[in-house]
Amino acid sequence: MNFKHKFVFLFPGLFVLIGILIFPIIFTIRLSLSGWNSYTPEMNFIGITNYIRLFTDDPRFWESFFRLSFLSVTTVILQYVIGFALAMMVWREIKFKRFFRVIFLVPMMTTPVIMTVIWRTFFHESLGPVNDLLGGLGVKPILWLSDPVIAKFTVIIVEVWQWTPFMFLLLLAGLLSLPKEPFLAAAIDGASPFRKFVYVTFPLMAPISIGAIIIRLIEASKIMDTVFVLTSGGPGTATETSSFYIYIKGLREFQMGYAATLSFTYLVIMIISLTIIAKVLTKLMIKE
Amino acid sequence: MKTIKTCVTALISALLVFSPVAYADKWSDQFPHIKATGDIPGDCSYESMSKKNYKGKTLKINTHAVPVMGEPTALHAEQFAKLTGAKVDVTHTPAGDLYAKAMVPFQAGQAPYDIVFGFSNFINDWRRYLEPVPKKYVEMKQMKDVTPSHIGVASWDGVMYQFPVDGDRHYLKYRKDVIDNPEYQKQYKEATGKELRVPQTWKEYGEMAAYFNNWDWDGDGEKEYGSAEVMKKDDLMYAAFYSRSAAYSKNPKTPGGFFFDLETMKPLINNPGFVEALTDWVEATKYVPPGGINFGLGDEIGSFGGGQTLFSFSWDDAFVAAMQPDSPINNKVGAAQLPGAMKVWNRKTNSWDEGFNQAPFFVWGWAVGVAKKSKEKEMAFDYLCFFANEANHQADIGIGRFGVNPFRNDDFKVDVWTQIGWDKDIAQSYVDTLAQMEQSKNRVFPLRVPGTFEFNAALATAAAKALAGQLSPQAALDEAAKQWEDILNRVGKDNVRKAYAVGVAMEDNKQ
Amino acid sequence: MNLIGEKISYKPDEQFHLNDVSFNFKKGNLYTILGRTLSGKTTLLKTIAGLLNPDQGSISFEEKDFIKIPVWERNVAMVYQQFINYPHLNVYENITFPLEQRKLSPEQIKKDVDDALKTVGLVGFENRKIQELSGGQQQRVALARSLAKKAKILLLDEPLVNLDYKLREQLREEFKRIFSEGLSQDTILIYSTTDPQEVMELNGEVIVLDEGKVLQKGPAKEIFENPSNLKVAEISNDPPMNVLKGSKNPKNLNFENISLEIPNHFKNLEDKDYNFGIRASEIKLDKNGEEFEIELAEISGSETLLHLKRGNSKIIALIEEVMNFKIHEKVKINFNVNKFYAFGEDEKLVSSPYGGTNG
Amino acid sequence: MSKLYTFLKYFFITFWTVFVVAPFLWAVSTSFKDFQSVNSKVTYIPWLDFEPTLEGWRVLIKSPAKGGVDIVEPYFNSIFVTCTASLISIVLGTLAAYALSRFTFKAGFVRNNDITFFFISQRIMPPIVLSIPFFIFLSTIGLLDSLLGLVVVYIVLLMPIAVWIMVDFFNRVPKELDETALIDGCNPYQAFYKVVLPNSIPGLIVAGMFCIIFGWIDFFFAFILTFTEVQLLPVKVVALNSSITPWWSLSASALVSVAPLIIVAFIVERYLSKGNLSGALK
Repeated sequence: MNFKHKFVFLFPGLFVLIGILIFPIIFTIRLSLSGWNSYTPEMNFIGITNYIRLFTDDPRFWESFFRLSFLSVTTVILQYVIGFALAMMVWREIKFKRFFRVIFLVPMMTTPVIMTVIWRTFFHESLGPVNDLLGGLGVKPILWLSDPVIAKFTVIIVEVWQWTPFMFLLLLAGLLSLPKEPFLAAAIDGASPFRKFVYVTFPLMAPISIGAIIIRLIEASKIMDTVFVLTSGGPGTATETSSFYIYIKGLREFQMGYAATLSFTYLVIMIISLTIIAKVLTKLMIKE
Repeated sequence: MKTIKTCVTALISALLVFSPVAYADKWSDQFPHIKATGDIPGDCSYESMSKKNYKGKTLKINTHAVPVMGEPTALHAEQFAKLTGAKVDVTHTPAGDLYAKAMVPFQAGQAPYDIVFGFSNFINDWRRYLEPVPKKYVEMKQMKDVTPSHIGVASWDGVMYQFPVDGDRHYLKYRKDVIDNPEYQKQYKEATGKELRVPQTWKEYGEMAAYFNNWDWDGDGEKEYGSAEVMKKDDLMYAAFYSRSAAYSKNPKTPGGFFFDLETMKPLINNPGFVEALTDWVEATKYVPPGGINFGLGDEIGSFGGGQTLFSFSWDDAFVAAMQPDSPINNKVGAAQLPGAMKVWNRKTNSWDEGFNQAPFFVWGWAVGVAKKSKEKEMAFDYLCFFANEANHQADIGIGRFGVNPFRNDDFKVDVWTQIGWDKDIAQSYVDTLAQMEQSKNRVFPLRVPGTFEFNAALATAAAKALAGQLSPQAALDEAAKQWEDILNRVGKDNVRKAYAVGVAMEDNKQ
Repeated sequence: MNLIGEKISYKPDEQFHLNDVSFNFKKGNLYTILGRTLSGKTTLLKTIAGLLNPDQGSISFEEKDFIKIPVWERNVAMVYQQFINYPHLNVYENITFPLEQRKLSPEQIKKDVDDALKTVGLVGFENRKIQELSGGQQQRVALARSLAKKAKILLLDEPLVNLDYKLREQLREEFKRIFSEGLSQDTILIYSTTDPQEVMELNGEVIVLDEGKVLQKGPAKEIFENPSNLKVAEISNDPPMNVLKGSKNPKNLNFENISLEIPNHFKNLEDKDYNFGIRASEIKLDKNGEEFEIELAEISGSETLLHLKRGNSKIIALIEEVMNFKIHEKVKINFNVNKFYAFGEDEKLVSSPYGGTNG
Repeated sequence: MSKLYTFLKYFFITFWTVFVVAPFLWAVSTSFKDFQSVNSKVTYIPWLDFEPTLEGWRVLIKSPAKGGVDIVEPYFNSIFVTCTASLISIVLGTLAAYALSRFTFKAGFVRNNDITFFFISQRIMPPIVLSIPFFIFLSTIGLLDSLLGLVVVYIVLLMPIAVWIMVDFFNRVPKELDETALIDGCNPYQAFYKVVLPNSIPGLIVAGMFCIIFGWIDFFFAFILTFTEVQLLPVKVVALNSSITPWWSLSASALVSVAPLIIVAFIVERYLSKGNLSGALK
């Protein structure tokens, strides 16, 4: 179908989005070429000085970027595995199916920044319940937030808690939409549950999985609220992610020009790498 | 909802204005907040304010989260609205974002707030957007009572930009019931061969904290720990570091800068004095409560105020929290100046000067200013003046969660504190501590230069790495110093020097 | 007053979906479009409906440029191979939908819908939901909707393909009845299918389409008897016509070391290499016949399909009884040589048992 | 084997349920505590472990002048902004998604997929990247510190979600359905609202729920772009994070802020169990 009416459908949304975004994007690019900071709040032009600084003299940004990659990839993989497992378990008949489904969905309905405040008290090393209960079992206090390595995993735990439901929802919806025939065929062939999963369920779920993983990667790469509240990027810089680093440079230290440079670079890297990841995943998971 | 509230407020204030009855202290009846003192006559007293009419006008204020500073702001706003008929909108913002919340609109040429609360070290970045305090207010009686160091903190090159409503400094808090306990004194002497006393140096502080760490020394069935400190990066932790560094690095023999050498503008933060302090601090991670390495100010206050640790040093809050009537350690705490050191680095001779050295740190505190672009400046200053009037101030300083701390000579009187239920000797130690700090000639003032945030953040990041064991103290501070140089180059050495000179002059007692 | 298409081409990507298609459809007639899957049948129907605009060529109807008229004003009706109905409406509402769209009077609508329901045999199903119907019933609803509209052009795109065998047979019979009694003389009916048998039974004018090109046009009988080339011969037969590469010499026909007598209608053929064609049904088991090896034996209904091989040639034979064969078993068969077709090396028809030749 | 599997299955489900619920239970417990019960030692059960107080909950409706936070107005603001922005995003996003699913767009190297990616890619930007430009933008058009301004910004946040879900949904609605409508005399707009929309209700509901979720949980934009006139719930709650953090009222307000979205969880689950969601997500 091809009518001129197609533009009437597309353009309102497209132009509203572009209309709202065009200024911010141009502004960001322009800002990235300026030395705007708290003491010289001017849109002066300093060329690519900021970019040179970023690429030659800012290991902290790149460290934060790799940390972000580690955190987001790890959390998304965990969310995928757990989400898939949960979805498989409440896919078919099981007692209290609806109850469990609702329970599993609840965390994604909560505001991360608020829930993380709760998590912070939860993992509080001396006043939180986790260490207290573990202490009851004779486990020494674990430094959930203050050990550089463990803190990363605490962030992961909170992220997994918050967003596994999202993965669970997408995958369960996918499972429920699968055609029944392949499963009947597998049942007739007497395939074991494991083989059924490997040869029927998983391949059928591949396209849905890729969509879910990409969307989650997009969202996970923004990981910010959790770090913001839970650890402030600490201890040291152990949990500092790109967006948090941009936040520090921009709104804490007020190096607006440089923050814009970081933002723009980050955006370009993210778009490129997500496109590549999408392509690679498609190749890996969908066998023709 | 909002309109109803406004109507009611307007109605009440109308009733007030036209009320023919006048009795002895009508104000404390209507405003129970000041019932201890009643209205105290002055330029901004309840009486004076009730004569103003700001009906139909709106005052917008951004302040800190409730309760610290946020609650008094809102409380006085409500009172102010009642008295003058104005409408006062108050928003509350977490501490870390107060700067950005005001700075973003400032830089965009906006003034969504007439009054912005922040910290005194924002002054250099904020001052070009703030209205200097008018002469009328500077010369008021209530302002004359403010101590010179707090006038200095609120001013820039002799011009007052911030209206003093709070005074801040770091000092030592300790558990009196432990330090003064003869049993423990004996026990400690046997174990270490040293006296158990209010620690005079950071080394003593560390030894005692380590000894009283990780066992139940107050018999409540829970373990207690040595010290609660602000170690969480970016949560004001750099201030804690400067407090620990002052004794080792602020040498009265070498004026001309604590953070930088004013002549060369070379960062001093990686000299042996600072390294020694950071080494102590890394050692301190062994005697803080579990998770103490990630404590923010709130955790510190909660931890010490809740009776979990022996020591703590930072703002007044933890002390006042501990002294609240419902606190388990009410009247069991003592205050003292920050510990000193038995040696201090001399950067002229490039060697340690032996001998006792002590240097109080006049850390930044709450500060508040009126936006230049505000359309209601007169009302805004009247509000601030009312906020800090004698009656309000006296009532506020006694309420721990308010975070309003002494900054007037009148506050350094013992009976102000005994009135609200403090033991006399504790009140005495508190008042003495504050007064000694005011009198000290070897003080350190916070860094107030262009790029303050960047400098402090770079230092905090480096220090946090050292605390987390990612870097050695020397390497961490070298990294910070290198970043300071970069920032200096970006901001311009001369810009920083000019601004820093203002603070150094205060430190060197030239003002 | 006809529906005339001229040189229609449609090429949305690398490949032609329609390639230089021309037609002239007259009112009151039934046209069938025969072609394999993806041969362009649906594209052609959608182009006529107005859902696709051709890149080249023109369509006119009642002397008007049809391409300029948007689909919703063309007054066509279409039934898809998927059972497309409006899931949010019940059966009755589904059928009234196009009529209400045309703002007919309620009485008229009621009458038309009742007629249509009667025609397709769904009286009593008015208030059913679409999801509650079987596939065949859903397709009847779709057909009823198309009929009730009384559209001037009625397009049916493989309407039976998604039904099971029995239903297909049954509906096909009904279609014949519906088309003869339910349609006015004003209507052009265009029916696309992959099934040669359907084409024969509907017995209309046929267009054979392959890769977007028209291969042959003509009455069904003509297409069946005289396929203009090998492709048509394959498409218009199920199973496809067998092709045997061979040659004619003055004495006999030769292929795969088999020699057959020359049938009468080949007498005048030049002696050279040919592609011989023979329908599966014209091959019989015969103990005195030629030996072939069985590759596969399929039983369908009361018939058996034998896939046979000899040398480089593979053929299919249709045996009209159910028999069990072993794979790789050798069988002997006999060709009904009087039903042989001869196609040239250019694949064009040279001689047919029904007397037709190409050019 | 299967017994072990069943055991593991129920073990895992139980474990996860406990994990999901634990912070809420902790928050409920904490919301009844006071400074002492929080700071002296770890306590769990009211009356048994500590003396419960309703202070944390009372704070929510008290005025700040009395140490409260008064979340009533922010609560309604949040509901208004979230719902309005979701509605607009759904309307615009659904139209655009329909166009992208049904029609072919070509402009230079740009194809339908690229346009879809453009929509979805808006989600890649961390809020921090956009917050300052949005501030300048809204102040230029005079919408700073207004509900409308937030709605404008939230559209950018939510429309990609609507487009993403609805494109997938429409791709699963056979396009022959709208073609039939066109053939039956509907123009494209009529075909859309008379036929496509009534059959897209599950997709619309799911997209709507997602928009509401992602609108409701935003903190950053609400934080940067509002001052005194308008405050949203998350900002108000986080503003409790003072240097003396009142864990109790924080917990109470967190629970209150989570509550309305539990309804969303039920709606999503309902459509999920009906199997209707299948079309909505790929």
